Amino acid sequence: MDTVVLLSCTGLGLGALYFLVASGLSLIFGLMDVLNFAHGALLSVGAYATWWAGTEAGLSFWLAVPFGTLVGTAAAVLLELFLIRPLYSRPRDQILATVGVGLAVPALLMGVWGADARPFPQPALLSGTWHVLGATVPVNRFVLVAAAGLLLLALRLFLARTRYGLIVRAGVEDRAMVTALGIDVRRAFTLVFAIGGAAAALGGALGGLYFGSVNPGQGTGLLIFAFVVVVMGGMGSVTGAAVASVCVGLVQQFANYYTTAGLGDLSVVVLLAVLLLVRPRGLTGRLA
Amino acid sequence: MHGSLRWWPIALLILLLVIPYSALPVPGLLDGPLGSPGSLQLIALCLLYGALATGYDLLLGRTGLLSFGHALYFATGLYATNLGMLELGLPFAAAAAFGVACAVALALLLGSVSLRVTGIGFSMVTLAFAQAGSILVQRNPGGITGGEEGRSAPAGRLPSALLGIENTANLYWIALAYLVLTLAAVHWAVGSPIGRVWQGIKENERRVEVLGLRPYGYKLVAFVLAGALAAVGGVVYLLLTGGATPQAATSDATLSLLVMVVLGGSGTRWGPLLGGVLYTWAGHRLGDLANSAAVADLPAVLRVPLSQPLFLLGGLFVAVVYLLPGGLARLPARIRAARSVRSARSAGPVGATGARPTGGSPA
Amino acid sequence: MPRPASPVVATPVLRLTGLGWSVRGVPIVEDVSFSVGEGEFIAFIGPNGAGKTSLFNLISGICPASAGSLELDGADITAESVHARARRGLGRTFQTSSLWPATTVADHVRLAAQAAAGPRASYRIWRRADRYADQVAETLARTELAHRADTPASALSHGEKRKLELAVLLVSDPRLILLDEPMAGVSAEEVPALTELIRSVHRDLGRTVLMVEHHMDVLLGLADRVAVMHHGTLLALDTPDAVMADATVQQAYLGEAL
Amino acid sequence: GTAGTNAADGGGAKSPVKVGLVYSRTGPLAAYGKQYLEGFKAGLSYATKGSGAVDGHRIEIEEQDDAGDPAKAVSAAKDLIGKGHKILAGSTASGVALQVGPIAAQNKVLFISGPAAADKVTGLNKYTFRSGRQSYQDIRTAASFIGDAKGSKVTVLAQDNAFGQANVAAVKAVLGAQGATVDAVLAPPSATDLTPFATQARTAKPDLLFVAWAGDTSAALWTALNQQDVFAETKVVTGLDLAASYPLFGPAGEKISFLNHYFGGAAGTPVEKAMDEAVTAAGGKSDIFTPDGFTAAQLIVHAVEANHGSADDTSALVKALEGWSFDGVKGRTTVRAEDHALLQPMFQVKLTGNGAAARPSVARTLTADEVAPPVTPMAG
Amino acid sequence: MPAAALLSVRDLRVVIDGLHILHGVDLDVAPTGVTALLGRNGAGKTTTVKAVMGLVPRTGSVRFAGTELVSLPTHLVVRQGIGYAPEDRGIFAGLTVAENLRLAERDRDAEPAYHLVHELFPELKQRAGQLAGTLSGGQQQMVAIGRTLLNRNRLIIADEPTKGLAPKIVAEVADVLARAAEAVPVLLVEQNLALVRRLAGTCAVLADGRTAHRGDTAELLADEDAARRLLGVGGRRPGPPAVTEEVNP
Ligand SMILES: Nc1ncnc2c1ncn2[C@@H]1O[C@H](COP(=O)(O)OP(=O)(O)OP(=O)(O)O)[C@@H](O)[C@H]1O
Ligand SMILES: Nc1ncnc2c1ncn2[C@@H]1O[C@H](COP(=O)(O)OP(=O)(O)OP(=O)(O)O)[C@@H](O)[C@H]1O
Ligand SMILES: [Mg+2]
Ligand SMILES: [Mg+2]
Repeated sequence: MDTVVLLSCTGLGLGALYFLVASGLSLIFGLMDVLNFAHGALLSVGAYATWWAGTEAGLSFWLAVPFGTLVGTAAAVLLELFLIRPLYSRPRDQILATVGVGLAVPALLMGVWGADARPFPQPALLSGTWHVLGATVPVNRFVLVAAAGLLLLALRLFLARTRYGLIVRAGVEDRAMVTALGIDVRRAFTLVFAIGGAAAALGGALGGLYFGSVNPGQGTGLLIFAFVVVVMGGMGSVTGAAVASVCVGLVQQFANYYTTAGLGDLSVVVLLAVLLLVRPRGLTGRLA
Repeated sequence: MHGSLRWWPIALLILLLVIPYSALPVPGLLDGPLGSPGSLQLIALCLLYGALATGYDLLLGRTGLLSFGHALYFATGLYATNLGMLELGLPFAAAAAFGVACAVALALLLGSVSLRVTGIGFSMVTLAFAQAGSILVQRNPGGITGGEEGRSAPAGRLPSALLGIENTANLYWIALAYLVLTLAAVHWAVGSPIGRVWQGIKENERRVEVLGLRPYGYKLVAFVLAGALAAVGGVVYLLLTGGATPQAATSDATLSLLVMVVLGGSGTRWGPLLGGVLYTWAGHRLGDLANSAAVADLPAVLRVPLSQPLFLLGGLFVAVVYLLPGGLARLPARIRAARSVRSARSAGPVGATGARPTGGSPA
Repeated sequence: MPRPASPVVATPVLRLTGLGWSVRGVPIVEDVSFSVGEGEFIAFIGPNGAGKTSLFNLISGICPASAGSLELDGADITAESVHARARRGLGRTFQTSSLWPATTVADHVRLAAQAAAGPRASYRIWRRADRYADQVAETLARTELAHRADTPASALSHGEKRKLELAVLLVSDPRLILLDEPMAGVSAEEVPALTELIRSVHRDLGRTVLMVEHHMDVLLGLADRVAVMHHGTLLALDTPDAVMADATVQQAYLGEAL
Repeated sequence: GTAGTNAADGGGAKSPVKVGLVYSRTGPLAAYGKQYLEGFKAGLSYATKGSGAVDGHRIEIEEQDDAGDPAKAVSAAKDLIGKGHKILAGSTASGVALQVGPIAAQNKVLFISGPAAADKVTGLNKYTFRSGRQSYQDIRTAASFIGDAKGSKVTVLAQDNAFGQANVAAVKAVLGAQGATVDAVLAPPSATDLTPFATQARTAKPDLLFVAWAGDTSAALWTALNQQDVFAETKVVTGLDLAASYPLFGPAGEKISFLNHYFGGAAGTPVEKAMDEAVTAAGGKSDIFTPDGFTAAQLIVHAVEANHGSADDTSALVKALEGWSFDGVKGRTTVRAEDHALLQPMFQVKLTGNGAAARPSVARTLTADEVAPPVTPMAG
Repeated sequence: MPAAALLSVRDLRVVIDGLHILHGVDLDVAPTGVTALLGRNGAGKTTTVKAVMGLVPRTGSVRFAGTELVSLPTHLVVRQGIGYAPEDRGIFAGLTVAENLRLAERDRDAEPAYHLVHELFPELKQRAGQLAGTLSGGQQQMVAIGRTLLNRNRLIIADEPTKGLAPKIVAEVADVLARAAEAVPVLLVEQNLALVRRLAGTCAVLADGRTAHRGDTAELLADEDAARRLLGVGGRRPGPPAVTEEVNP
């Protein structure tokens, strides 16, 4: 019993981490049609900035996380301004440029801070455990779940309450026509990219909490699961990504534990393949 | 001018044929003289990847299929051949045939499943299958793949003409033969009736259906053919590196193929080859640049990034995408176009004020 | 040339029985039944959104029928795929021209000829693709596109694209031809030539043609019968004169002349 | 003695000995590669008494980066061999060592593997030696933590990959043979949430929990083990890696019993002192794999010395090394003739202090014989 | 007449990918009523309109109510008060009808004129939730015109608004334009000469990227020779290539 509780709680925590990583990716992909391979790099930037602020610069953890998120957002804005924006008429090249950034940024981090994992600052408040129905669950899993929930809420509000979602979706179809309606579409795109980057950086910062350390390849390592989640959720539906994250987290956690060879990631991969073959448009059935 | 252009592939082939007999030093490009084992090994790897990229472009540039799992078939050829020798005790030739057959069977199976979805769904299903393969190899089932350490090829089962430094030239010939085989296969297929259907599928799949052709079958042929070519590449790779290591199966390997194709120019005749050669060469030589004394003397802001080969590679790639749309292969055409515009401009009237459009191309 | 007032449908090429299509419960095409005789020319008119294009999509298999059935030459094709129907000799054009932008005019026709030779012919990877030269030349000459043979489709003018669509259609020599607004966007000066081309396909080659068109003067000169669609149903199917005289048609479709 | 003075006289004239180093200068193991190189340079200077030459033959080093990729390593090795190098050394990663070894054998050149720990490198072939320890020596050091294994219960917590599987097998072989019951908790290498595996390890209630863990999730693992209170009832043993990793153990660090290949200052030998001075002078710091580079240089210089400054006859080089026993950084070190295992002392270590303040200290030094791996038959 | 022009275009030139498409277009739009822009297929009408909107790179002078537009980006051109219904309708296929309209709301201070749009095109109200891409061609055209009527514009530019419409709808659109033109001047690009005759007071005719004629519409259409020469009605001649066609079925 307590094993099941533990697996459920930690599975949810893992799902929350996946959602933190995937939400920005999903937003950018769903609205802007850019499959952002540099998303892992943004995660790493957020994680390293938080780590740097929390250790080298001596800020408290509660200041370091906003700082890291801010740096990640700035990186995303720069990425959009200097790489994505000039390539809007060449969507495939956009993807490829992000592949290049995804290669270069981790290498740069490795060059500056070395390849080895660095211990991540852990505030005392979050390093304990809670006892839930006989299971000892680390507190930070609950923090992740709460952060993911808040992020989901915030993104949904942004999409529903502002015109930006609409503008960007229209802009992907036909940028010129959006400007011909008197809208400065570039600003909207930059904003969406910045929000995606902020989500990624927050994911990176909280991922550091989860792993207890940061290393240059961490973001890229999570990226593949983020892709899986985005596709399963239905290509850019943020809510779909949330549902898929929880599914993937739970399935992976249970399969890792109960199958002898630890088939967690294999089962996720099989899940994806089967889902796409049965429902080619993903869980929520948005455009494929 | 065009007459001479038509002959350059043959000239290139002749050049490639004389390389092992040449002791020409090419400082900067290569570490040793042309015919030295180290250079031959590097050139052979370049040719191998040029051929692999050419085969991959059969999917990407010719049929419009963005597969993220091509490395799976390369790795299958590599591992199955090696295991054929190690576990089944087959002689090399039989093991190679076994390896390619395994990859073809796998491509047939997985291709027929993944081609049931289109667009980004197809990309993701292929990625998923390749990821499963990669995990399996790393997991070392039954101890046969050797996990992350891989397994080296059994020297006893390889023909002695392929062993030892003094025989590097023979490996080079094999890589060259593989390249010629791939180029011939791809160009022949593209020029055949099925190649025309592929082009139709790439540009407008529904339109092909309306003509009475079912795209699925033709795409499957492309998928299996590309898979088979990749598998042969895996066999050549086994000979060149003397072992099978899991790096070959990762999604990064497919991503590199993608980068190569784009670098050179997807859908063009020579672009993928060019891209593969350049990427591989840069991957090996940028390390030397990164470690060179010139870099070591730079201030830290420059030295730290420049001493990371992957940073240089990533940066280079971004630059190419940014500055050379359509890849290197389209560069001459672009230069020509730019020149004609300039001459047209200088002849025609010049407007006083210019304004850039805010949107991309008008819809 | 005198036309029969009410053509006898001796051997129906196409027979629709109660055909319908709805999207999420909303009917788009409803209970359409009629037969098309060999060599007949039927023009479809109707207000925008009446379901003309949707009906063509149903016939060519691009949309699956949600009710009723469809026979081509007596065989039930309701459940068949787009390519299977095409192989039975059903060819169509699209309302917005649908071509391969980077492919040359000659290659368009060549691929269509290759496809017409059956799906096997296209699998022959060991052959060269530059066959069917006679067919290609003949078709390009007929559609007056010979001088554009090596031009990629994206560089054609609108009228030429329309012609190329017809060329692709003609080379495979379909039994039944569906044309969706072939004159849309074609300038006044090119209309007569295109009309003539369609007429020759119908009259000289004896092909069965269904055509959607808003240019009344064009279709009145071509059609044996005119079908009027409205709100997804078939309002009338009769001789041109009778349809034009119909008060409902006047009111629902033509409106008062400018 | 006299050989050294001769070298100084005619140094320039005699043909140099070319040594190729293929190691990770970049890539995931770059930190190990750096230590190795620093150690190698120190060792070369130590063994040649600062002359950099043997019998007047300069030892020329050419470095090549493999970035941890075996394919790159093979290309680099072939390049070096093609340029006439008769001696190769390096291999930071096991995958590299296992691929370069056969190349060396095919071309009959001497290959001295570096930090790569895989047991398979021992006895790989006649031309392959190693300058570091191997996993089996780690395991025997771990085994030394339970005095009498008979009847005790041992659990191995490892990742389900080649490294983890090899450790499980080795523990079974060593402690199982001594009468302990050995079982394993294997986690998928890609698993990021390790809490359930920590509980599994706790509920197994072993007398000794041996943790064989490599890679980026180690911080998560130690946090999980600490949070699930595994240390209260069980003795936990694991390997102590490079200095940069000490903080990753977090608060658990002081509760763990470490087996250790080497840390800066562990051995207290005169050779270590020489190494440390040279490395510090060059701006480095001795760490876990510095001795591997140092030892490699010692082995090379000895083999070349035995052949009077020539590296042309590889068989003679091999013969010179087989069975050679010498004073190494860690103490008395022997190249076992049968399979080229490098017999060397190992350490039991404690960490004191937390996070960045964690410092290791030697609890016990195990002699080379106490931790010697079993003899493997030479493969080829 | 030209002195009081609302929009006056002088020596407008456009080069795309090295191709000279416009070689000097002059055009005046009267401050009231409908001004027609005529010409054969490929004459450059659409390009002229796009150049005015800033959708293609251009040189020359475009003055709108005293403001020079040629260096402004498109969204600022539009914010001068120009409503634009493009030739291929510019519908966002993946958005619903309501979202298409909502996107066009521009004025912060004034209520968008939904009542007007819904009165003219009741269909759009019924189909508010439908994806615009699944609308029939004519319905899409209604959305495109509806968008220009939503805001208080000072000029409406409509590029072939009746293309692909049923005759009855054509007549209705003509009414809409006539009514709109009572309040807002309209620049109309059109092939349908009957419509032009009914609506447009003045017109400009383009040929091969240049202005070939400017003047009174009725006069031009009455002069059969000029009409044939300038508009090609009756004559036969292969048209120049048009590259902007979409290719999806
Ligand atoms: N996939 C779909 N989902 C929902 N409604 C659809 C879909 N496809 C078509 N419709 C609706 O069906 C009706 C018929 O459309 P269709 O394109 O067949 O009209 P049409 O008669 O060809 O009109 P036009 O002459 O304007 O081209 C329209 O109201 C359209 O909005
Ligand atoms: N983006 C482009 N690239 C190349 N050529 C273009 C481009 N846009 C337009 N043209 C060419 O410029 C010429 C003028 O085109 P435009 O669309 O302005 O004509 P139009 O008068 O609107 O014709 P239509 O009546 O067919 O709509 C045509 O020959 C067309 O092929
Ligand atoms: Mg229609
Ligand atoms: Mg136009």
